[in-house]
Amino acid sequence: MGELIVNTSGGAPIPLTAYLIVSLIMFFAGIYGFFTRKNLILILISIELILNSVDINFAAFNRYLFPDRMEGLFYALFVIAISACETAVAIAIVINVYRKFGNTEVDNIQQMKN
Amino acid sequence: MLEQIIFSILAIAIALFSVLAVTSKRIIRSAIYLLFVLLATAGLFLMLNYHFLFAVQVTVYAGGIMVLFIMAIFLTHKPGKIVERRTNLKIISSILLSGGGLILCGYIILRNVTRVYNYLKINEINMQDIGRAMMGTEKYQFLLPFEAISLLLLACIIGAIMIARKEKNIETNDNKDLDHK
Amino acid sequence: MNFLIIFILIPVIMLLSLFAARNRKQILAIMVTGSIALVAASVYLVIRYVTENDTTTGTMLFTSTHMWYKPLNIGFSLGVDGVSVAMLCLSSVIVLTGTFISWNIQPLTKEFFLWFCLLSLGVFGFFITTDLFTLFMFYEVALIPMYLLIGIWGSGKKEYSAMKLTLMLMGASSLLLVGILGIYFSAGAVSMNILDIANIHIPLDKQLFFFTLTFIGFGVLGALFPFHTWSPDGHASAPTAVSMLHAGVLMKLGGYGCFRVSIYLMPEAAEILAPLFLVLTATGVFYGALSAIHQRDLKYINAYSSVSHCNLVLFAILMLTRTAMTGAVLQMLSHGLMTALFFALIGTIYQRTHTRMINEMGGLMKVMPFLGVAFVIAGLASLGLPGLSGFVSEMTIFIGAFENADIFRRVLTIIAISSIVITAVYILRMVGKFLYGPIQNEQHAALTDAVWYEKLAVVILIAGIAYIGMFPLGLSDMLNESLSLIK
Amino acid sequence: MDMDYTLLILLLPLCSFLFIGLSGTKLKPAVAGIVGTLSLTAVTLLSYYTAYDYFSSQNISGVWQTLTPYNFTWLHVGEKLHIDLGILLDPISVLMLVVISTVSLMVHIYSMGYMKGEKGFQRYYAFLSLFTFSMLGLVLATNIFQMYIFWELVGVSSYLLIGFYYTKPAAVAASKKAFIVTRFADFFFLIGILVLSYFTQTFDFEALLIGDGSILSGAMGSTFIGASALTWAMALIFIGAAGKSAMFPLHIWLPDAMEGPTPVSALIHAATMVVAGVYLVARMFPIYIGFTPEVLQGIAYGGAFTAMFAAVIAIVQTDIKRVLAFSTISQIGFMMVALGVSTSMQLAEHEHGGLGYMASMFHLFTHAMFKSLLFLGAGSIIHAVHSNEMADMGGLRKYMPITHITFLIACLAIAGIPPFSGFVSKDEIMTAAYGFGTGMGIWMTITAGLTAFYMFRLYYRIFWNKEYEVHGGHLPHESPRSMTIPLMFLALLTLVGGFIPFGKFVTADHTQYTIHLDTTIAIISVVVALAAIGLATILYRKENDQPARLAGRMQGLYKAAYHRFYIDEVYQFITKKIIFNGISRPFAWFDRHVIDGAINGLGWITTRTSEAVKGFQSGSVQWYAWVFLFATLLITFLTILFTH
Repeated sequence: MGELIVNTSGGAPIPLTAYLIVSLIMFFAGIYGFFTRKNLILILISIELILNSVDINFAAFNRYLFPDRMEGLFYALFVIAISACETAVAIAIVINVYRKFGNTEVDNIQQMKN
Repeated sequence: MLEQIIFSILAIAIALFSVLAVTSKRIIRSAIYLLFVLLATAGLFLMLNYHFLFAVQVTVYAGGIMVLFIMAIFLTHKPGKIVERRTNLKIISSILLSGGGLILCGYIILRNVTRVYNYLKINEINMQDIGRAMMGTEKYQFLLPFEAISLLLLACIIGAIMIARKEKNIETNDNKDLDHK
Repeated sequence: MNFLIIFILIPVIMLLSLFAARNRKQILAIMVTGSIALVAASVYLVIRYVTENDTTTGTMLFTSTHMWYKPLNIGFSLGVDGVSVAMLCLSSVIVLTGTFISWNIQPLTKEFFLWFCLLSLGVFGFFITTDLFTLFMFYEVALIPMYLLIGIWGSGKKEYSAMKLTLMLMGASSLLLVGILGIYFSAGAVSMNILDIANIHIPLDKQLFFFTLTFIGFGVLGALFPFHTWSPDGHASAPTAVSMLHAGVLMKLGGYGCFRVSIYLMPEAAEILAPLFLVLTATGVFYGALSAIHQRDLKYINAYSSVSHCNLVLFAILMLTRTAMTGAVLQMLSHGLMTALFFALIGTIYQRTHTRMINEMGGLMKVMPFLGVAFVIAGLASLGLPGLSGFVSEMTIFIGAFENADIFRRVLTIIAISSIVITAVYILRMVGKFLYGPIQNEQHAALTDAVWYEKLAVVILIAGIAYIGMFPLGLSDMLNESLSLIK
Repeated sequence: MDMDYTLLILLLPLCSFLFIGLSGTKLKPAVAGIVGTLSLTAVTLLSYYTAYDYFSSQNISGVWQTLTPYNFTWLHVGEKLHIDLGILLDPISVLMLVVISTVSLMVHIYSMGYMKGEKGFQRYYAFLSLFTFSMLGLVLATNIFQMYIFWELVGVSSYLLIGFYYTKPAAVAASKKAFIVTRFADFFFLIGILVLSYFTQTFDFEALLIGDGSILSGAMGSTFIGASALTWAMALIFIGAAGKSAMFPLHIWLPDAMEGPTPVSALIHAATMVVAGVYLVARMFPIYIGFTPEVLQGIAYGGAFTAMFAAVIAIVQTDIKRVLAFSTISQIGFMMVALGVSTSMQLAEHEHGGLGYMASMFHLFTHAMFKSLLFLGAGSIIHAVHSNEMADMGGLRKYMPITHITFLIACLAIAGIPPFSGFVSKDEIMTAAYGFGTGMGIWMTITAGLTAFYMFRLYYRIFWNKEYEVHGGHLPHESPRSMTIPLMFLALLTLVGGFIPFGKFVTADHTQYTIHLDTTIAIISVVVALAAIGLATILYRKENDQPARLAGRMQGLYKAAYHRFYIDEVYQFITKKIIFNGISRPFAWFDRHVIDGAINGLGWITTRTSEAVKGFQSGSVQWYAWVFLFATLLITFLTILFTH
């Protein structure tokens, strides 16, 4: 686990573990949604949950482990940006699928033809 | 003490709404629950003293992306429609798997993470620092990823437009195909 | 340049010129010339072998090695002893007669002969090489064309049979590959050449394992009971020439391989595991013969008969005495000629009657005396009439098997001997049903006897059978000397 | 010492076989016949000359020498063992030479007339030559394996000749049966040879038979299930002999073999091939008598039973060839008995020691002559009336005088009436049998009486009894010259054969000894024979209902004997029901369904598995993700599990 960093602050009000647990719950909720949902939009929502939980981790790790740097912050930023892109494209696709099949079920597009 | 209370509220909100977001039967509710989760996350960022991140989260996520979602839902769904569900087998297996994952990862976290953090009370990171870090080309500066992201963003915008654009001819053909079926 | 390479060169040249051939005449000319050249080459080989062979040591002659894959020490090693010389002669004779028998093959004549040539290339390569991997490679070369030859030019449920045959033999060759690599590595990985490995003592525990693998691997091709089921279906569906080559030569690859690889390289394991496989092979001898009694299709009868005879080959090899092994090789030759003759005759008769069911035919002796007489001769050879090859080989095997003094082997030998009675039963039943008696089908009365090319093929084969049967001394001694390597 | 011309005796028939066989139908039928007959004539003359040469020159101080003019190695099998082909001359092989060539020549000549116009005439002569060659090779064998080789060849030529009328299903079935039954016996013969040769490391007769028997000590020493290996070997070899010689219960092929042309029956199934078994036992006699007398005793009992058994069946058969066939079986039984009863006597004493052996060989000789005469006579009759059934005959003496007279001579000979040859040889057998034990003697006397009875029943039913009724539009007439000359020649031999001083030539220990008749036994035999003939005369000379009444009174026995005691049915049951349906069919089924089914099942499982696995690659990303996560978690879990 690398070198052991001593907790010098004399006790943070909220432990890092708490953040991680929160993000973990969010992450697996997203995973669950990704597995069980049939609707493309709902799958997207699940993915957003997953991404968001990662953001929390980035920020929390940055804050707790390397407070004098900003990588976590920036990666969280980038993730947000990328998720925005992804959502835009995905929703475009969803709308297209909707036009083709009349609904947004993921089962329709199992086969990448027609 | 106050911080802990706020954190607890936020944490409970996140946990609750994420689960609701993925289990709700109505799609619009899922979206709204997602919005709550995103906002709560923003709250967490605030607690971590990342104000800029908080702002981005609220504007881009809760503002931009959610609007996109809601628009898409309105475009493709009748309001109040109940979404179809997977078969029980799939749901159960997914519950087991994600539950198992949760337990496993939780175990790892609880076992390993407690001893290694270091929390420093620092002031709010001011915008100049962020701007410099983002626009600089030196060590710990992020111009290149920033530019890459912006290019990506551009590509996505164009792509989204291309995909969502209506192509008259093809569409009619496809509709015919559908009719046949 | 090793002179043995000619056995690979001729088929290759035949292949190339077949590509260029325009019409049937040219194709046949190429095939006949090529196969006569092969026969000539094997005759020349016999002469050179006999003159140069040192009868006391019985070592391999004309050896040479040309490394072609250094990391695994795979070499193109050549070399022959009496056994391979005999097998080469057999193969060339069968290729020649097979060509005559498939004189009128339709459709896709050119393609048929192309694959046929490739098949014989594999067979010849197999017999002249002494490198484990090259041996295996040629074995595969011989197997693959089989699928197409049966699948395209076969009859009956040919796709099923071709698939079954290929899959079973492929499965066997996977065992074989493991076995070969195992031998190579457990021998210390210095050379893939059999002659070199033979000087190295392989640890016994490894011998036991790899003996089983290679013996079963080759045994499947040699119709080892209970892995023989590809044989009846495969033979029944295959076109005549392919049946001939397959039963006549390809199945001998199994016996030859068992003896050249399994027994030669791992004699101790052979000693230990022989009882197990002896039980299987003795069962196979008895069982194949009994199953043949009940068949109605001529090809099935002969296929089961082949199972019985080929198991006898393996049985004799496992007896691990020189006499029995000589008998095994004689049996390979004898069975090769005999079964090729059978299939040739069945094929020519089938071409005329369009049925192979013995109960739908009868009295054909009157209609086609030449084929009938030839069939009776083949039958008599099969049931071991003195003066024909079957007797010589069977007797050598039985006497050789009896050299082992233990009751277990004796009892198995007696079981194997009992097959001569059963063989008589099914051969005579078959001959009696479809050649003798009154003519069953009126349409058959108008059929014609064999034409010249069929007659030629049949006569060549009968001559071979009679030669071995009447003057076995030279051949048997040649084989016996070569087998001094083994024991 | 030379006598190397004997090689020609083997080569001539072989060449004529190859010549006639290979030229096939290109040869004119008559030419084929003449070629065959000429070569056989040469062989016969050579055989006679050999006999003359041998018996005039090869006697050194009263002991007949054993010669091997030729012997070359045919095949090496093992370190010491080798199979030779060669020629061995000693009294019995020379005797057999004469018998075979004489009968064969007669049959060749006879067939010129009998088979005239038959389709496949050339083939017939080719087969005859092949048979003669094989038979001669058998008797001249220098070693037991050569004997086995020619033994098999004889079997095949017999198969080919029985099945000569191959379009007749009955003939095909009979030939098949003959071959398979004898093959079955040969199986034991072969095992016997293997056992014997394993211990002695030689096949050679000279090495085996001449000497003090030290070579057999290995076989004597090792035992298997209570008997020595030698006993086993000799018993197994005898089974082979019993198969060829149609001993009970392996006799079933012989009556059926009568489906072949009649001259063939005369040659193979009366005079030569069927006595091969007797010859074999005689050949191995020194071992039998010296080391395994128990087997020889068994042979005696087997022979005695067969003799009586076949005689009883012969009484009620109505097919004349079958009567003769059973008569043959019975007579071979006599020969076997004669060999078998030698056990009770010391070999050293000439008075008895060689008696059984000599009697057997003598009877073999005389029987060959009169039995082939009977068969050829029967052939002549069948030729005339076109039927084998007694019911279609009767009163033929007027139409066929030569056949009648010769047939009568043969009947008298087989019945044992002096001075015909059969009387002398049979009397020697009787003497030997009484020497063995009174029970055996009486048993054989009764059998001899039965023989006289059924032969005269046959004789009267053919030539006397009722008047001939014309069936086919023409009256029967005497056969052509080519057929009657052999009859007369054989009749002559039958008349004088008994006067040959046989003991001078053929004895067990190759020394000479003089035959003398035991008057008491001779008188008993003749009286019994005459009584039996008298009974037959009463019953069958004129057509009457007495035989039928007699049959009615002993209905059970009559029916059983008529159906040959149902032995064929038993075999039929064993082969058809048990072996064919009970064993072979399940085997075939097992192969198709279990073994092949296992292979196909393997294929089916593979297909099924791939069907099932195919679902994994559904194209559903969610499913892929599920598997991905599952695997990741699993690996993580395992890592944790094993690192802590």
